[in-house]
Amino acid sequence: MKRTIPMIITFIVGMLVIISEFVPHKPFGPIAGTLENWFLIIAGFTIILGVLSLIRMNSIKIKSRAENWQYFLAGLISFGVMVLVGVFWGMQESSGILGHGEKISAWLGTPPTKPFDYLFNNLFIHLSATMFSLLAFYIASAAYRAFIIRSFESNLLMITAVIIMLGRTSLGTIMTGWLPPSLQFLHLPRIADYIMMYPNSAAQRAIMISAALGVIGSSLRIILGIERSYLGGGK
Amino acid sequence: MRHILLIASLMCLLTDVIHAQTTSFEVKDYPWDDGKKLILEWKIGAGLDSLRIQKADPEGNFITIYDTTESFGSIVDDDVQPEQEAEYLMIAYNQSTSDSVVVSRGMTPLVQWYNLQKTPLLITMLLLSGMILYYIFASKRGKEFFIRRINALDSMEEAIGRATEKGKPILFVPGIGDLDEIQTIASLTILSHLAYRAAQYDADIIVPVRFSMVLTAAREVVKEAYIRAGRADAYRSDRVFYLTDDQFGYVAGIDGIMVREQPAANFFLGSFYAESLILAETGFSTGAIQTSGTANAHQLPFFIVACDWTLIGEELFAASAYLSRDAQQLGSLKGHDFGKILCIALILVGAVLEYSGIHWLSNMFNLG
Amino acid sequence: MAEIMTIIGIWIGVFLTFSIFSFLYRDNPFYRFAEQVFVGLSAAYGFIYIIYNVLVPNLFTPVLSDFNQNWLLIIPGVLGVLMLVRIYPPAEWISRYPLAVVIGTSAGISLLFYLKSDFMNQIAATMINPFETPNVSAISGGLLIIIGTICGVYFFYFSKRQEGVFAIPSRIGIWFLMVSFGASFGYTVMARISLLIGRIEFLLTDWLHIIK
Amino acid sequence: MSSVNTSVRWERMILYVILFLGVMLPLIFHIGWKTDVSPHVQMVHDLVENTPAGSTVLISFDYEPSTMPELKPMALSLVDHAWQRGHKVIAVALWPMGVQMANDVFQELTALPVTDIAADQSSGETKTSVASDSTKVALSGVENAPDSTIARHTDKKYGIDYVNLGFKPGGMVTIKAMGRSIHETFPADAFGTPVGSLPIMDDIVRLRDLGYVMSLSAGDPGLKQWIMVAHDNFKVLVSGGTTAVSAPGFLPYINNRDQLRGVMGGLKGAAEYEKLRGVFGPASIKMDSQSIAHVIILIFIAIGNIKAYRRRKAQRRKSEKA
Repeated sequence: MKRTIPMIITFIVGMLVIISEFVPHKPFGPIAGTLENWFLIIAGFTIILGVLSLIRMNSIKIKSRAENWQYFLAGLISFGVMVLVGVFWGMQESSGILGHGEKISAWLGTPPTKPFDYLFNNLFIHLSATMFSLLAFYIASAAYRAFIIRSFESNLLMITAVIIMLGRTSLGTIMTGWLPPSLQFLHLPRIADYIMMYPNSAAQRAIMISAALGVIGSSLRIILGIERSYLGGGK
Repeated sequence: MRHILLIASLMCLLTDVIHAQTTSFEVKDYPWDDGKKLILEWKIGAGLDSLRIQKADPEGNFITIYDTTESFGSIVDDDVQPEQEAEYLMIAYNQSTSDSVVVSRGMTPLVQWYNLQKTPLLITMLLLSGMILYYIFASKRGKEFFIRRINALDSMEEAIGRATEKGKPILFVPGIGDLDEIQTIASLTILSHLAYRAAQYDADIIVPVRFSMVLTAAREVVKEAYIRAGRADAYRSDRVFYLTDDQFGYVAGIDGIMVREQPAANFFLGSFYAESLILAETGFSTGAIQTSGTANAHQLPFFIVACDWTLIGEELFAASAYLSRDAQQLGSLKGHDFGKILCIALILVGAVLEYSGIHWLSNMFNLG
Repeated sequence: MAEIMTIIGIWIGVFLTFSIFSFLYRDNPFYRFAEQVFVGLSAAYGFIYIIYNVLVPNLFTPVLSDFNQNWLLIIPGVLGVLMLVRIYPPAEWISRYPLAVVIGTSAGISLLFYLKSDFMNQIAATMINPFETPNVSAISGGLLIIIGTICGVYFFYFSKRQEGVFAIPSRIGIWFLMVSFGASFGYTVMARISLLIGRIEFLLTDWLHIIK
Repeated sequence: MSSVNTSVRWERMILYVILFLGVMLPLIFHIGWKTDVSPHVQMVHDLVENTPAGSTVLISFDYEPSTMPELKPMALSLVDHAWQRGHKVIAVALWPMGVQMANDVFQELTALPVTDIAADQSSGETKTSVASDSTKVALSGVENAPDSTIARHTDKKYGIDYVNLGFKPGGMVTIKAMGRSIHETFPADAFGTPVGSLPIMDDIVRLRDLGYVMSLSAGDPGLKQWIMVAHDNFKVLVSGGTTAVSAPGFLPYINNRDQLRGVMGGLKGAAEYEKLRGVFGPASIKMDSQSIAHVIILIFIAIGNIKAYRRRKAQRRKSEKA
């Protein structure tokens, strides 16, 4: 009951999707589309679980005065404020339970900005973009640390990376742009393009094909109920 | 004026009658399809040299969809709605004399029970699935399959051991994909194995997740692993928790966990994007043993550069079979290998055929 | 007032930008604060977003405005609610029903899509005749594609000990993979630097007004 | 592997500071290095160039603020080019924040504040738009500002020349639904106006009716899903731009199946597109910073190797002595 029925459901649903690919006739044809829409709605409800988990985690830490509990309080407050202004005045063009909040929006910016969008534009965007931009530093330090001449394979990785780095900016053009037409194939941007287009494509394709087999096999096992760890235990 | 018009139209009618005897226009249903195609066939009679086919749009205005001077032929209209009548006008005319014949036809495309065009897909699917199933059942019957060493996986146990020795937690990140991503499910299967080991060793395992549905599944997996290890009492649901749906918010949170909880072993397995290097570099700076794996090819270089062990592409899917040595999963893996041999053979045969100017095989596989 | 709020907004942005950057040096109170604010805000954003952009237009509006046409949507609605019974541990197992629907759908769709796009289409794209053009680089490239793809796929062949002759294609496959990884790495450097450019642009333009 | 020690940390800090300065300075003092155009960007350009005027095209904004530096210049170029060629542009988003990204681009190109896009709608419905007329007048006056390098299209009307249909979650699923009916998938635009009342949507029923689909994609769902569904299932021409990081992954799709009609990768791709159009735009300016940063990283790789070589030599000497 706890595990067998879900397995049967998975089987039926999975088979229906596959059958609908080949059987366009009603009732099969539209089934996949319907199920796809259902996925969105179920996933939409589930976010409540995540939110509850987040609130619970933070509350526990604050209540027990765990190390760094003040920061979790800040997190909880940020969450609460953003949810409240979103519920009250909505976001962008969606209205909240108190309407659009024209007054407060006009107060927050020109053009008028809803509180939710104000938080989004001035806090969220910067946090997100800065977090992402840390990668510029990390990629530099990773290259510095790891691109050391060692084995043949690691040298291949390093040399290709250097060629592409040169070839993909104005540098490559400057360094090899003077080459006579007969040696044009040594032009760095050209070498970079060649690597990207052929050996790189081949390897990417190999990874895609074999990973696709992995996905096909896993999907098949899931549909047939062989792979069921995600359902947990119990009968 | 009126007389001239009358005579002109009478003449038109007369020529119509003459030409119509030989001019024909038929609309047929495209056989074995999903009701999205119709076949239009025409023949232009004597004295006429051009043809225009018009089709009614939803408002009923006729719009030209085809122009030709060929005297007979057929086209496929693949722009029709299943079980909704499509109306056509064929206008056959003579460019110099402006004689014309107009024929109107309507047809409702039928939706059949089988889409013949998808046969290559069906055959490939049945062949692959059949082989995978064959090997699964062979394996179940006791046939043993060899599986070559995958170093990254051998090191996992060691990593857990190290974490236990140091009394530090293990961090498991199941990627940033939702449950509709098979990589995420493959990752959870590995988590099942790792959580089982962690439970046995009494090591603390932390699983922050990005999506609520993954949270649900991950909790099931970890809980079940603890029960299986006979340590149901040690399971703590608050160690499997949701951070946020946002990609970089999630990463910021995990970074915080890595620098504060100082896990001794990090596992980044699943679908990863730009965050791969942020996670791997931060993990490196805390000195943890890092095992990573993803099928997203463009993130692999960062894992390879910054982690101790990396599962490349399909190795991620092979991992659960490798770790559990479960007969059915090993059989399935053997089935994938059959797919690889099939793929290599097809590419070779296909390339040779292409070289010889024969294109049917590549066309058959081209579904795009 | 609006101008002041805009300026305050920029200063908050600058503060948070530097707080996150400070993590490069080491973990510190500023980063901890920014991190938790980030997690909180983004979770709230996702939550509010889903309500306004998924649940309202895809479920509530259609069901409430035209029940007869959309009554079927009650089913995913109920399944969604069943997902929530996890809050009450003894009934946790009920959530496996909606989970089963979700995973069954994903598995079916993934199987078909990967079979088509990443398996069959990629194989078809590799069935090429390298000698179609007289261009040396295209011929060598075409051959590399065929050899690289075959050896790369062979590298992932698990059920055979890759020794002796059998190790050769696998080895070549690794070379191709390594070249590809190097290429991705080199290529990515660009993208990452552009992100930093974007951040510095914000600091120089919106905050310091040094550049336009 | 032990925790990174102090000297290594200082080394890293120096690298970080130099990198920061190396990126910042060229933004203030332009250098003006030139770029080569790669065939893949040429393909994207040709697709837009050769699509007949009057076609309706779709641009999917599948990115968020974090990848704006790379993808926004592409979006600006694409919309600008499409409008110049007389295409009508439908914007959709597979990422929640893509809606704002699209508004942002339209706003910049039409010189209208975002909230006025809604007010500008020809549908004439009463809307609770929060825009005031004064801002509209003030901002529409900045057309052809002397410092701008991309044309201003103040004549473009919302609902006729362009529309922002907003975000739908679901990725592949959503695209599949659009293949059947865009009207059913997006019953209303991003501002809540029924799609049926927008003139631009009159001739457009489903993906097949579009001239081409472009995805500006920062990950999944994005360009890959558009290829898999819009091209593979519905045979629409698909092209687009991605972050530099994902671009190599898309090259296999540029094949004789025409799964993908060219791709712009990162800032370089955007700069190349600007070059093809003869524009010195935002991407071209940033390319200099980019090149300097690459030099810095290459120098550091060299230093790293010299250090490693010395260390190895020292170790060898030590073991010889021992």
